[in-house]
Amino acid sequence: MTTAIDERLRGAVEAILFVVDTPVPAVTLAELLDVDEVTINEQLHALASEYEQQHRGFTLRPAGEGWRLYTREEYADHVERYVTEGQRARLTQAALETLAVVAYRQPVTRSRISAIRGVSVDGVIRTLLSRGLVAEEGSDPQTGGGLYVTTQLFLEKLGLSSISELPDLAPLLPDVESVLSEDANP
Amino acid sequence: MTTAIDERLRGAVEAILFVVDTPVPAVTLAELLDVDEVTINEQLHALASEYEQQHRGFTLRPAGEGWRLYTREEYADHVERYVTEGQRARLTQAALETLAVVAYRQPVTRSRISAIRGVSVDGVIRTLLSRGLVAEEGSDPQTGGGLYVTTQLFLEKLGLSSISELPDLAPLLPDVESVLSEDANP
Amino acid sequence: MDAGGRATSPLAAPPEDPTAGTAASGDGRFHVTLTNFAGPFDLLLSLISKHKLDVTEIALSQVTDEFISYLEVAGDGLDLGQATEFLVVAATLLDLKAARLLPSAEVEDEDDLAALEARDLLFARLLAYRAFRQAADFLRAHELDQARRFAREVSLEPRFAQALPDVLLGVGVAAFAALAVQALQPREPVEVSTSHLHLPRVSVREHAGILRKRLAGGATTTFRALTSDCSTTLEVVARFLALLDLHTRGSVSLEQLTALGELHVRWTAEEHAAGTDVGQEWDERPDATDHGAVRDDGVEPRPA
Repeated sequence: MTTAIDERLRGAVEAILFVVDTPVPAVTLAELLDVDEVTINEQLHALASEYEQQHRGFTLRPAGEGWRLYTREEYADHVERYVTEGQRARLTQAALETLAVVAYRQPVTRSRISAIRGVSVDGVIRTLLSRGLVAEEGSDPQTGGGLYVTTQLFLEKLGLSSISELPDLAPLLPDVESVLSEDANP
Repeated sequence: MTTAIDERLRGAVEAILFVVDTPVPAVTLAELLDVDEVTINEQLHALASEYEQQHRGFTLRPAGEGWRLYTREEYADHVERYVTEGQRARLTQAALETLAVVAYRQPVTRSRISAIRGVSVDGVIRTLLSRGLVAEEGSDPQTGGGLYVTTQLFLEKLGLSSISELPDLAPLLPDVESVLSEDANP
Repeated sequence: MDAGGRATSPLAAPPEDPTAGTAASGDGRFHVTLTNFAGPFDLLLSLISKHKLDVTEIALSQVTDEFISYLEVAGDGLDLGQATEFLVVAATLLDLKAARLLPSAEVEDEDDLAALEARDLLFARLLAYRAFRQAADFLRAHELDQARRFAREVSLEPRFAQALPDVLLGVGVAAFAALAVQALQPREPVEVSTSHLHLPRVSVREHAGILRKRLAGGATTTFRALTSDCSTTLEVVARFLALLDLHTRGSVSLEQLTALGELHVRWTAEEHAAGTDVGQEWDERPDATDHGAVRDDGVEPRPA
């Protein structure tokens, strides 16, 4: 590749790749950054070989229909050690509460959970997904947002055989339903 | 820092920072990679300035008690499209002012915050708790009231690495402290 | 509202043209221009607190005049926060000034001393409050800064996700249900409640109509009688404003024999002379009805 790396363009491509965990098609980047696809492809290849030369901790590879950043193979052992040793086996309070919302309101969208919890739940949902306690199942016909449900593993962890065995909350949550549904339609 | 960047160590540090979604303390990296903390700190600083020099799309910053990778500010407009909604709910002025009182007076009781703010802060404290920006830690030996402190997340959200980075309040508060502390023990 | 008035103090100087140097300077904040001080209101407060400026030497009436003309310039762009802050600060300053101007002999009274201390304390609180507001500005700036940086937050690559240790919930079914109750409990809004501001809307025009009906016969009556059916103070006020309006139009004559005595009202106009727009200027503009700050339908839908 003889193309000089355009620093600003390179930075923008890098920043976008950095926050997504699905492959990003070159054409998407081209549209977003308002340059032609050929230029973007040059940038992507240049970036990939730059990471090789600098022997960075991550690599840029084509994946599926786009490009995605991965940890470099040779550091996988360290990462794995971090993941197995460093991560907490126990769920945080925030994760547990979010799990409780999913359990009692399933199937439920992320934005609905967020509204109930009063905070962004992206990170927590990601944890619950990666821990296999919740799963995405279908999408909300109105908003198109993914719907989350609890999994078999969740039931096992609580020692239940079905969701219907969860204690009834109605007596403990007087009139909450009406308030919450109002809340959903501001 | 005169230390040459150790390529393998640098790569490993980079790879670990790359997969985690919380700030990583230097000591954790040191243990995991079996090197001393001084070396790790040198690597982290070297890495951070390398990203600056190369003007990469991401930066390495101290956040709370650890280090974390972020996208570079100047690419925020491009990145924003990829980051899911709900992430950036602004804090209200009341919440920020209450947060300021907790930050500067921690550990502090709710009634003390209330006295300084001149209004009841129950609702605001509840919000700050649910957002994980403040936490209850112990209780006041005299009144038995819960004591509030700011959290790691608070530091992260504000891009601070320690409470000591808050500006000095003294020039804004001439001679007030003595009066107020008398007030606190009527 | 100037409680000073000592001839030797600079506050005796004639007020400057209220429009000159007043009000919004470049930053849109309220600035004051006095004979012995010019600058932001905040600074004035700081100087007084550091004893660099004697509160008794501040012409509060001038500060107030300036604020009023500042409000006029600001018009609809008025920042409610600033207005509120001004009121609180001005009231405290006035209180403080009144206390400082007390002849010293009277201060020997223990109670007066206590009162003085209480005022100083109030002032100290005010400063503390202001200091934390400024600290909040710092937090806001950093929050905004940090909002331009996005932390890397992506799911684990599958190979690492599989390596995760088995997760522990750490709670039983009952504790889990308790958590659900906690999580699903409706949250109260954080905003300062304005429910105490929800006064019923009262129309001066409507009350002018009522007055016209009762008075048009030509009989003489009293204000007391005219308001005997009012159930709230606000209605009495509206009726009084309507009466004043009718008076300026020459529709009624008002007579009060002694100060604070009975107010006698007599209809003096031709039977149909009074226009229909009496009281209109007191009421909201018709097109502003939906945006009025005072509403009786509850701005915030919140549980009592």
